[in-house]
Amino acid sequence: MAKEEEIRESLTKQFGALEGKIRIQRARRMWAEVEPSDFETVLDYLRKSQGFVILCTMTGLDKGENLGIIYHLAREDGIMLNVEVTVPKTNPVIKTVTAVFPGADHYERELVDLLGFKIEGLAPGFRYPLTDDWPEGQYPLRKDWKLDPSLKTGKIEES
Amino acid sequence: MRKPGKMLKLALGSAGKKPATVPYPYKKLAMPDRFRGKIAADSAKCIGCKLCMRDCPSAAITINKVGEKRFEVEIDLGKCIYCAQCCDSCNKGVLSITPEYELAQLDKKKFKVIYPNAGSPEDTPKEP
Amino acid sequence: MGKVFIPIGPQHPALKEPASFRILLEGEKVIEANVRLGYNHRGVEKACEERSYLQDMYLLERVCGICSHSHSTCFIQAVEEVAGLEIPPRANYIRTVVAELERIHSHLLWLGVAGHEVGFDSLFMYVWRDREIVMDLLAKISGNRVNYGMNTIGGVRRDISPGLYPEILKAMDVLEERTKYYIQIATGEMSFIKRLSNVGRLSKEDVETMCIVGPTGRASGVPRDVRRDDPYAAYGDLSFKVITDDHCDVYGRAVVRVLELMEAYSMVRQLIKNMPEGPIVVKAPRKIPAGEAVSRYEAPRGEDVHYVRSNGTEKPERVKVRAPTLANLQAMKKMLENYYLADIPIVIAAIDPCFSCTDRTIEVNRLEKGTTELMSWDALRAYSIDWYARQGIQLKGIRL
Amino acid sequence: MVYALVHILVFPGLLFLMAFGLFAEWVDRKMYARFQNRMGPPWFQPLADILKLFGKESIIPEEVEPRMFRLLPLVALASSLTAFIYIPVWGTKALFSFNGDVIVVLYLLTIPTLTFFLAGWYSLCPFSLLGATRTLTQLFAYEVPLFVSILSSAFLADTWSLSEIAAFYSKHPGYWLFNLIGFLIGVFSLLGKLEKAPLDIPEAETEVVAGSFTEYSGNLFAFFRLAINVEMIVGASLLAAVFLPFGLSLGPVAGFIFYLAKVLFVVILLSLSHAIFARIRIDQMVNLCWKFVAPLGFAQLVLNMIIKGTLLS
Repeated sequence: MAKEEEIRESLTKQFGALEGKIRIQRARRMWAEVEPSDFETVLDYLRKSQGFVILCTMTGLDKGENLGIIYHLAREDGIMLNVEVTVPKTNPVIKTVTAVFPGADHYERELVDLLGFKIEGLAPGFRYPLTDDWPEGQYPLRKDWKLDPSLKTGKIEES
Repeated sequence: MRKPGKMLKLALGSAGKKPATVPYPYKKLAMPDRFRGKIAADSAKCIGCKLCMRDCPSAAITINKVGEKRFEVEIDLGKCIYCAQCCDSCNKGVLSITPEYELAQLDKKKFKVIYPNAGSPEDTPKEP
Repeated sequence: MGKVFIPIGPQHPALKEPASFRILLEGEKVIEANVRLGYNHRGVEKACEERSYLQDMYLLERVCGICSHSHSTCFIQAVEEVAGLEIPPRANYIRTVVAELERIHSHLLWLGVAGHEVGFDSLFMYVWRDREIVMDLLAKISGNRVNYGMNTIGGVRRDISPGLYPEILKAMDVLEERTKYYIQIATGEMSFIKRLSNVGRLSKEDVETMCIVGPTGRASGVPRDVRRDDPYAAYGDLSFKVITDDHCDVYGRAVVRVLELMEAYSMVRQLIKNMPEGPIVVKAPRKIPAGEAVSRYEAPRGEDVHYVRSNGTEKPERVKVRAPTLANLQAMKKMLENYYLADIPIVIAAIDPCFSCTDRTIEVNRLEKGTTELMSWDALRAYSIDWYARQGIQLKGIRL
Repeated sequence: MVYALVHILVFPGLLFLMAFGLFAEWVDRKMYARFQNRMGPPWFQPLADILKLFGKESIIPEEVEPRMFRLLPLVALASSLTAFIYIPVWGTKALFSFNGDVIVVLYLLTIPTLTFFLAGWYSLCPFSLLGATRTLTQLFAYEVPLFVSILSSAFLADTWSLSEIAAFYSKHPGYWLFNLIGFLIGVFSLLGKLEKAPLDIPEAETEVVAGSFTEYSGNLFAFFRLAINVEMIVGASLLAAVFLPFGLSLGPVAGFIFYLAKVLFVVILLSLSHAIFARIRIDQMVNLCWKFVAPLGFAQLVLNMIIKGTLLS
């Protein structure tokens, strides 16, 4: 666990606000909670100085009042740092990371479609994964989302 | 070595050999022992705990109460995904897997199979 | 011929599953390529939140047919980590045996499909004929040819009886010999190589910045392999090479895959030789304690990531699935542009795409019995004409 | 007059050609399957396919010129049928023959390819357009080697008539062996003409769906299928007449059996090359034709000039 401890130490040294917010779950699994204002600099630091060059994926969470994003970052040696950022549901705006990780494009679009995030700086393009005529304001992965009867298009035969 | 026509020998050789394919509806291959086909049920053994219903990933199985401590198993073969989790969940050995796999039907109603519990050992599934 | 816009997909013979590639052509050359995904969105992630962990496992197993064991194992590993379950070593070994057999059948499948995409159907037929050996083996071990249903929370459902060991080893020998022959074909048949080399190039830098995974990345000389970097199941006990290649093109991807086959045979042999004795399953609680975990898994197509968050009930709070194809598709634009139209099928096939894995989540509540009217044929036709018109293609109508 | 009509309509004309075409398609498919260790279709499969197509509705896109769209399949079938009457079947003598019929047959065989191009062009579908352009590009690539190789054989025989070529080679047995390079070029070009793998670039399924035929269905597509089948027979017969002229003087029955064997041999060669090669790309195909196949054809011509100068003078 020496490497994980080292990463924690250098992170807290660099960003004082992260004190006590980094958790080591087991070998090669670390979790961190970062404020939306810092997350860009933290991700940049992690990528450039700590070798977290792989963005495995991004998970969107519905946490009731807030929405969360987990950036699953990994290093070549298998250590994984999951950076969680929380934004209020009323104004779920977050900056894009596509400048740093070009591969994040589809992951961010997925967050926009399914959880209603507003990603600042995301290049225009096709939406993913919902259909082009999906109505505004319907975010299926939110916990309070109910299927609008008008959206049902397929007929399921009574058996 | 790179050259065109590397497969010539194999292709010509195969022409005289027995085909690897089987004319399916006329000749059928044997299923392996553990094959998970149609689920069979012995409703007489059922105690109505409904563990199978709870674990079924596709809600294909229903336990109907037909009398005092008598239950019958109803399986919708159209919904069943043949994972056989119900057979693992059942503590009483009611459900078992059979190697039957040709289950396609033209009529959706025929997918519903009820294993009646009349109390006699000669139970056969009736098809509505 | 001026610039022509052609739609490859959502339905096209080159695609085995729906996805839409909008290609702008000048003559035979691809000027611009855009990818639209989402045709297979089935609401899996949402559905997972409404089902118990055990039901989720079977649901996620059906995210993809070919890498079914990958998804279920990846999910179950995350659940077991949250629940704090220690898996018996034999169960881990059995999982790994099935995982490697699955890799063998997936890579053989890919080799055949690659042959088919460039019109080399004999390779397809022969490879798929020999793939039956490993499919039969999987059927003997698990019961079925795909969707093995081997996993359960806390271990595996079925044991591999020692009586089956000689048969597995013999099958590995036969497959190894056949694979050697296919390596000769794949690296020796001129007309085949001509179609593969210098097509769909992806530089090492692109792979690194776009986080490309699996054989696609390894074919560009990036030695990333979760089995070695972040060992799970029994991979920590195995010795194997991470195959890389520096061709950076479709040919390199083919080479990486056939050489990985050889590694997989040796891995299965090691696993069978060192298979520990003991139980295959530990008892798991129905309610999983609150917590979260991420699990990584090297599926045949690349790294599979599952995230599970539990809230202490029978049902998970959130399940996230990242299939390898989603990561790899982002490089598709780069791989298609400035190549020929004829290269599109093989370049798309070269990442071994699995669109149903990629698009997981439209909520049609299948358990609820909704009755809305079906679209009439005319309405459907009008809709499609309108849809194509919005995409910039004038169909104007087809007389029937 | 009646005799000629029977020849044209029944044997060795229309009916025989169609039946033999379907049979040859079966041989092709069966052998292809056997080369791949499969079982292959039963003997009536091609006939069943054609009958099924005739039973189906023909869909004509609204935007296309319907008369042209309907006419093209018939032109394709008619031109390949016409070409056959100049080819000797059971002996050295063809049904009709004149000095120069080699050229006529070659041009008649080009017409189906042109109709494929026009069919694609008139379909107004992006895939058909691409298929049509590929058809024409490919035509320009393989046509020159084919002409040169066939003409070099005719040059050796010093005649432009197919019947006289056959007569020359039966008078000089063994001379056909000099033309083996030409024969291989002929098989290669026939692959391109029939759009069969590895030269099925214009209708490569995974790339351009069905190329020129994407919009065709029902009986119109069936006519195209028949035209290709007949073209396969005519092309193979042409190669047999020009490059494999042996066993012609054994009388009509033996000659006919020899003829069937020769055509089927060419058909099996076609399916073998289908089995062992991958489809090449259009740019590779053009390169291959102009860099290797055409020079080989000219080499054959030079070889025949030398032979003519030394052995026949």
